[in-house]
Amino acid sequence: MDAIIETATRELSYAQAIQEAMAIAMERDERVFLMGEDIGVYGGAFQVTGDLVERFGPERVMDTPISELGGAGVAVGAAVTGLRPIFEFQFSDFATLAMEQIVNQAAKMRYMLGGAVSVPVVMRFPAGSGTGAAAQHSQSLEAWLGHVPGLKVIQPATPHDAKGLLLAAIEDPDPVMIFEHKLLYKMKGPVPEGHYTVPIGKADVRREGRDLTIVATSIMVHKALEAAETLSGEGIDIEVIDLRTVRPMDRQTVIDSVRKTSRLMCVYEAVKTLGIGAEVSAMIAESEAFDYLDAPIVRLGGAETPIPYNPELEKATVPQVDGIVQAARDLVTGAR
Amino acid sequence: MDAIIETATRELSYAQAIQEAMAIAMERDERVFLMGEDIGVYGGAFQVTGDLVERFGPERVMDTPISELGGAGVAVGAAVTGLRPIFEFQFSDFATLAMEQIVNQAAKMRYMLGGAVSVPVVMRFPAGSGTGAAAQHSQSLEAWLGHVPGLKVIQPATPHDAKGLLLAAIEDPDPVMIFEHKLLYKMKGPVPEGHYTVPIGKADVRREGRDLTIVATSIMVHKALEAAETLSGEGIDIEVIDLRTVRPMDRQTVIDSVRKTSRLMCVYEAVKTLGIGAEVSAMIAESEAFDYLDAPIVRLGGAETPIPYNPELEKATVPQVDGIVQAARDLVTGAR
Amino acid sequence: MAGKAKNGAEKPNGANLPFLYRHYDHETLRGALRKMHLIRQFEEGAEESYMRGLIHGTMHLSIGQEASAVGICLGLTDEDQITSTHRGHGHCIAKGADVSRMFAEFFGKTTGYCRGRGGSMHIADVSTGNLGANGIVGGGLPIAVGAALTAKKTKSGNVVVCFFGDGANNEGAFHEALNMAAIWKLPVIFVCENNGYGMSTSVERATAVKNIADRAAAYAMPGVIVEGNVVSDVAQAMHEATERARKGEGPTLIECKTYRYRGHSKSDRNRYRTKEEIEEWMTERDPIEMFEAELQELGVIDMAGIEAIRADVAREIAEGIEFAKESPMPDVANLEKYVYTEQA
Amino acid sequence: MAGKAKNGAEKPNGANLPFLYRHYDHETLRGALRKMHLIRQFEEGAEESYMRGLIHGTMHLSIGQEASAVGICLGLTDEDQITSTHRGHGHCIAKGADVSRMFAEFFGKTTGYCRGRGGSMHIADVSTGNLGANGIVGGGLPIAVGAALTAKKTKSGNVVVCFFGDGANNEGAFHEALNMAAIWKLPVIFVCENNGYGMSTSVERATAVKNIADRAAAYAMPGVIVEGNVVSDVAQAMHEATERARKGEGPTLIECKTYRYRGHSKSDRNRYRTKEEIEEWMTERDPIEMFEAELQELGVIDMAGIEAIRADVAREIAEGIEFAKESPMPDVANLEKYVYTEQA
Ligand SMILES: Cc1ncc(C[n+]2csc(CCOP(=O)(O)OP(=O)(O)O)c2C)c(N)n1
Ligand SMILES: Cc1ncc(C[n+]2csc(CCOP(=O)(O)OP(=O)(O)O)c2C)c(N)n1
Ligand SMILES: [Mg+2]
Ligand SMILES: [Mg+2]
Repeated sequence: MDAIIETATRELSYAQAIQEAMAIAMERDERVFLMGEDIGVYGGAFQVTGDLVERFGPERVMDTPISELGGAGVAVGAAVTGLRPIFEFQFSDFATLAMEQIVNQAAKMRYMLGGAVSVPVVMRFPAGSGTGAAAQHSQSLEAWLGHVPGLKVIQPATPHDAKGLLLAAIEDPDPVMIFEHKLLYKMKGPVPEGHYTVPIGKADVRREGRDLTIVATSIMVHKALEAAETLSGEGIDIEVIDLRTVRPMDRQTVIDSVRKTSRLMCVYEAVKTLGIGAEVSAMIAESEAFDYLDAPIVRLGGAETPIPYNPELEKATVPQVDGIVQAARDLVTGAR
Repeated sequence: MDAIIETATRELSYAQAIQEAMAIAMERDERVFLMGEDIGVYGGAFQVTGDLVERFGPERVMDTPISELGGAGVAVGAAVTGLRPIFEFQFSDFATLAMEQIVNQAAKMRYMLGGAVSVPVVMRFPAGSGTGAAAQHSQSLEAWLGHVPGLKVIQPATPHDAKGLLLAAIEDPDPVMIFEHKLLYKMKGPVPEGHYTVPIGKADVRREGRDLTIVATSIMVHKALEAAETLSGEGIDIEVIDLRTVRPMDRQTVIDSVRKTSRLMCVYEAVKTLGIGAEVSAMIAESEAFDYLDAPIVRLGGAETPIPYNPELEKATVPQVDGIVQAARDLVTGAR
Repeated sequence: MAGKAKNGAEKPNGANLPFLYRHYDHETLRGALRKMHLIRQFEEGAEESYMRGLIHGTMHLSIGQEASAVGICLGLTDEDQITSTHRGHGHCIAKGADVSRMFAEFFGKTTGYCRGRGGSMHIADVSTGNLGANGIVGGGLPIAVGAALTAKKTKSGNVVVCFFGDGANNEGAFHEALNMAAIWKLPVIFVCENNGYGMSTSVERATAVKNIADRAAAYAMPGVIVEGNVVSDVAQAMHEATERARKGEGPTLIECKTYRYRGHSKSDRNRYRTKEEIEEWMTERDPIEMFEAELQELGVIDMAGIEAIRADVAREIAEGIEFAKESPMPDVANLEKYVYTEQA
Repeated sequence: MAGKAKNGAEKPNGANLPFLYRHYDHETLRGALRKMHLIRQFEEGAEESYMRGLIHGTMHLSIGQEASAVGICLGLTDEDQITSTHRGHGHCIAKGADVSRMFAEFFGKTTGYCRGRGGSMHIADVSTGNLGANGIVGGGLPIAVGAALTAKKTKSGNVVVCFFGDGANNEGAFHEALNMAAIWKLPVIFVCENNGYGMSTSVERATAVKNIADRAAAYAMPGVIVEGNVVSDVAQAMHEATERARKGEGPTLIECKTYRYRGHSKSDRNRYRTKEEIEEWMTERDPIEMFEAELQELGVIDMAGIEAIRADVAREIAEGIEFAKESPMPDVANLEKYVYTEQA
C-alpha cells in the first residue's frame, strides 16, 4: 500500500470516493462535467453521482436520454473540442451499444488525425456480477477495451485508488475507461482528503510474499488477500499484486514478483478465456521471468457461461475465496 | 490437411468457396437466407455474395439499410423463430455497432431462457488490414467475440475450410461468427464440389515439425507456412497449426504438438495485447505441456496501434514473413 | 386463449358500444378482467416475496399498466409472438403464462420458465409466444422485427407485438427497427407503454416530441395514441393494427399513455415525481377500477362476480408462491448447461 | 474567409434576387465558384493519381455534389466546426483546407493533414474547423452534437455542421444524435447530402419516408429540403439554420438533393442505376454549370473570368500533386506515435 494510505484516517466508501473525485475535478476545472442516464436527481443507478446535481446543477450533471451510442459520441465530441466529460454507463453491459464511438472514434481519432487532436474523455463502467441481475447486467468486459490501442483501461480495487485513479483519468489527455465493480461501491476504506492522483499504468503490490505471486484485478484483489491470509496460517506466503491498470499493463512489477516467487496465478472475474489473466500469463511466459517459473501458470477466471440469475449458480460462476485458497495451495505444494 | 483436400482438384477462390457454401445451403434448406448491406445487386463490398441475388432472388439475398445493430437484431429474431439467417457485416469493424445484439442477445438468449430456444444465426465479418483502408476498416476483433460464452467463433484460412466451416456454421444450432480475412478472398485453393463440412472446434496441423510449434490464425497460417519453408532450408523443422476455431479452442491439438516440439510461438494479426495468442499461450502455460517447454512462449501479434493508412506503416503493424522467420529462428536457436 | 372467442362475440348492447363489447363475448371480457387482477396480484406477490427475501436481484413492477398488457394481448393466439421488456411480468401473464412457473423463476428454481437462469428480467414463456423480457432497453425491438420477418417469409399469418417503454424510444435500435419493419411491410405492432418516465427521466426531458406516436411519421406508419389505462381503447387500436398487419400492410406504432405506481425498480427514491401525480393516477385512472366499472355498467359482471375473480386470483397466486417455494434449486454441476444447444 | 464578407454585401440587382446575391459580394461569389472548381479538379486529380498508383486504398469522390459543400460552408468561420463523411474531400476544401496537404495525405506522406496515418477516409483540417471525415457511416453525428454542446457550454457562439448521407439516416446514431441536439437546443445543423443511394441501395429501398427531411418532425426541428445542386438554395437554407442556431433556438435538418457522378468507391460496378439517370444529372443539373450560368447572367463574372479560375485551379491542383509527390514518407520507427498524447 502507498504511504499515503497509511496516514489517511478518514474512511469513505468506494462510491463516495468516486463522487468526491468528480466533485474535486469539477471544482478545479470548469471544463469537467458529467453525463449519463439518471445521474441527476436519481443520483445514478448505484448512487455514485448522488447529490452532485444539487451542488453543480443540471448543466454539469447532465441526464441523457437512453442513448448509449449517441451519449458516448456526444462525450467524444465534447472532449475533442475542449471539454472534459465524464460519461457514466449505467451498467458496463451497455458498452455493447457504444463500442463504435469508444473504439472507432475515441480510441483512434488522435492517431487517424496524425496527432492533431486529443480526446480527454473519461468513461465509467459499473461492472461485474453478484447482484442477482443476470446475464445482461453482470458482465466484466474490460478485456475488450484492453485490446484497443488508444484507450487506457483501469480497474481500481479500493476507495483510495478509485479516487486517485479517477482524478488521474480526468487529467489524462487521452480516453480513459474505468471499470468499477458494483460490489465494491459500498466497501469502505481510507481515502485522503483533497486532490491526489494514483498513476495510471502502475500495479500495486498489496501483500508481499515469497511462495506464489497472485495477480488479481478489482474485487478479486480482496478475495486474493483473504485467501493469502488463510494460507499464511499454513505457512504459505503469498504475494498479491493488484494490477489496477489493464492497459497499459505494468509488466515490470509482475515480472519482478515472479522472479522472486517462481509461481504465478491470475485471478479475475471475467470469463476465463481471453480475459485479463490470459494476457498476464502470456506476458510472463514470454518474458525473462519464464526461466524462473517452477510451475504452470494458473488462471482462475469466470466460468464459460453467461452470468445466471440463481444466486448459487451466480456465485459458482466466478472465483471465490475457497477456490483461490485451494488452487494456490495446490500450486505451491505441487499437488497440481 | 484433410484427405478430402488431397482428392480435390478443382480450385476456387476463398470468396467463391464461401459463395458456394451459401448457395448449397440455400438450395438444401429453404430456411437459409442472406442479409446484409449491398449484398444484392452490388454483390457485396468484397463480391462474396456476387450474383446470388440473381439465383435466389431479393427475398433470400436481402439488402438491408445501413443499420448494423438493427440488422443483426433482425437476424437474431429470425433465427430464434425458426429461420437460418446469414448476416454479412460489410466490414468487421462495424460489429462495434452491433455488439449489443451479438453479445447480449444472440449469445445469451438460450442460456437466459434456460434452454427454451436456440439461435442458429451465422454472422460473417470481413476482417483485417492490408487494403489501405485505415483504422476504421482494418481491425481484427475476433478476440472480443472469443471472450463471449454462447458464441462460436471461427477463422478459416483456406478456401476449403471457408466452405466447410461455413456449411458447418449454417447447420450449427448456435450463433457462429466467422472472421474472413479480406486479403484471403482472392486466394485460390482446392475446394471439393458439393456438400461437406469441416468441424467447428478442431485445429489443423498444416505442417508437421519437431523443433517449434507455431499456432497461427487466418492469413498468418500462410505466412507461418512460408516462414517454415524458409527455415527448413536452415534445418529448422517447424510444425504449423492452423487454429481455425477461436471458440471453442482446440486445446488438445496444441498441447500434443508442444509436448513434441517443446517450443511455442503464436502468430496473429490482431493487436498483440489480449489477442488470440494470449489465450493460446496461457492455455499452454497452465496445461500439462508446461513441463515440456524449453523456451519462453513467444507471441507475434499486431502492433499496439490503430492500423495506419500509409502502406509501409500498415505493413509494419502486423507480422510479416521475415519477422516470423527471425523470431522462430531466435527461439529455436536460443538466441532469444 | 381469449382470442379464440373472437368470432363468437355477443354484441350485448348494440352498435355504439365501445369496440371491446362489440367484438368479444362476456366470458372473454371477464377473462380479461381476471388477467388484470392476476397481473396486479402477481406483482404484489412478487413484491412481498422480494421484501421477505425469497426473491433477490431487482424487479420492475407493472402495477398500474395492466390495461395495456391485457388489451394488447387479448386478440392474440399462442402462435402470435411478443417481445417484452424489463417491466415484463404483465406481458408474460397477459400472453398466457402460468404464474407458478413465473414465481418459480423469480425464486431461482429449476421449475421456473428459465430454469432459474433468467429471473425477472428475462422471464419468458416461449410456448405461449413470449420470446422474453429483455434486460436491454430497446433490445427487443429488432428481435421483434426479425420474428415478423419469419412470419412473413413463412406466410404463417402470425403477428408479432413489440412492447417497449417511452425511454426505449430514444435508443438507436428503435429507429433502425421501425424503419426496417416499414420498408419490408412486416406484420409487427410496436407498442410503446409510455408511463411518463424512463427511470427518473421524464419524456419531456428525454424526448424531443410530445408523443412517441408522433415519430411514426418518420417511418410512414400509422401512429396511434390511446388512453393506455382503458382496456377497450387499447384493444381497439390493437385490433386495427392487427388487421393491418395480417393483411400485409405493415407495421403500426401504438402509444399507450399509462403510469407505473411503484418506483422504477427496487432501488428508487422516487425523487423525480410528486406524490400528487402518483395519487392522481391511482385514484382517477386506475385501469382495473375503470374496467370493473365499465363491465358492471354494461352488465358483464356484478360485484359478486368481481369478488369471486379476486378471490380466485388470490388463491392462484398463493398456490403459485407455494409451488415456487417448494421447487428445487438448480444443481451447481449444471452451471454450464444451456450455453450451447446439446447436440445428439 | 468568405464569411467575412457577409456584411459587405453589394446587392447587385435589387431585392428579388436570390439570397446568395443579396447577401454576398461578388468577390465572395467568385470565390465560391472557385472552390467548386477546386473540389471538382481535386477529385479528378485524386482519381487520376489513384489510377496511376500514387494513391492506394479506396476513395469516395464527391464530383457532382460541390454545391452542397460550398453552399453550406460559405458563411462559416474557421471557428465554426464541421464533421464530415467518407465522401469528405469537398467538405474539407469548402471549409478551407489546403489541397497540397490533402494530396500529401492521400499519398501517405508526413506533410499530409494526418501525417499519412488517415488517408482519404479520415481527411481533416482541424485548423479550419474540420473535425474530420469518418469511416463509419453516421459516426460523425453524435460527435457533431458533442462539439455543439461545447459551443453552447462555452458560449462561443460557434455553430457546428454535421454532414451525412442519405444512407446514414437509417443508422441508430442519427436518431440518438438528432434527439439530443433537439432536447438540448444545440447550435448544430444536420446536413443530409441525399444523393439517392447509400452505396447501391436507393433511398426508396432503404428509407421508409420519401424525404430525409420528413424525419425532422420526429425531433421537433425544422426540416428543409433544398435543391442541393443550386448553391443559392443551399446557402439560403444554411443561412436561416445558422441564424436559428446562433440565437440558441436549436438544430435544423437540411436535406440537399444531389447526385454523385462516380461510383460509390473505387470498386463499384454501377449496376444499381441507369446510364440515363447519371447522364441526366450530369447534363441537366450540374452544380458548377448552373452556378456559372447564374453568375454570368447576373454579371458577377464573364467567360474569361471563369476560364481564369479554371486555369488557376488547375495550377493549384498540379502544384498540390507535385508537393505531395515530393514530400517524405513517414518513418516506420514512428509507427506507434500519436496513439497517445505525448506528455511532457
Ligand atoms: C440499454 C440500456 N440502457 C439503460 C438501461 C437501464 N434501464 C433499465 S430500465 C430503464 C428505463 C427504461 O424506461 P422505459 O423504456 O420508459 O421503460 P419503463 O421502465 O418506464 O417501463 C433504464 C434506463 C438498460 N437496462 N438498458
Ligand atoms: C457503419 C458503417 N456501415 C457501412 C459502411 C460501408 N459504407 C461506406 S459508405 C456507405 C454508403 C453510405 O451512404 P450515404 O450515407 O448515402 O453516403 P454516400 O456514400 O452516398 O455519400 C456504406 C454502406 C460504413 N463505412 N460504416
Ligand atoms: Mg417509461
Ligand atoms: Mg448517399
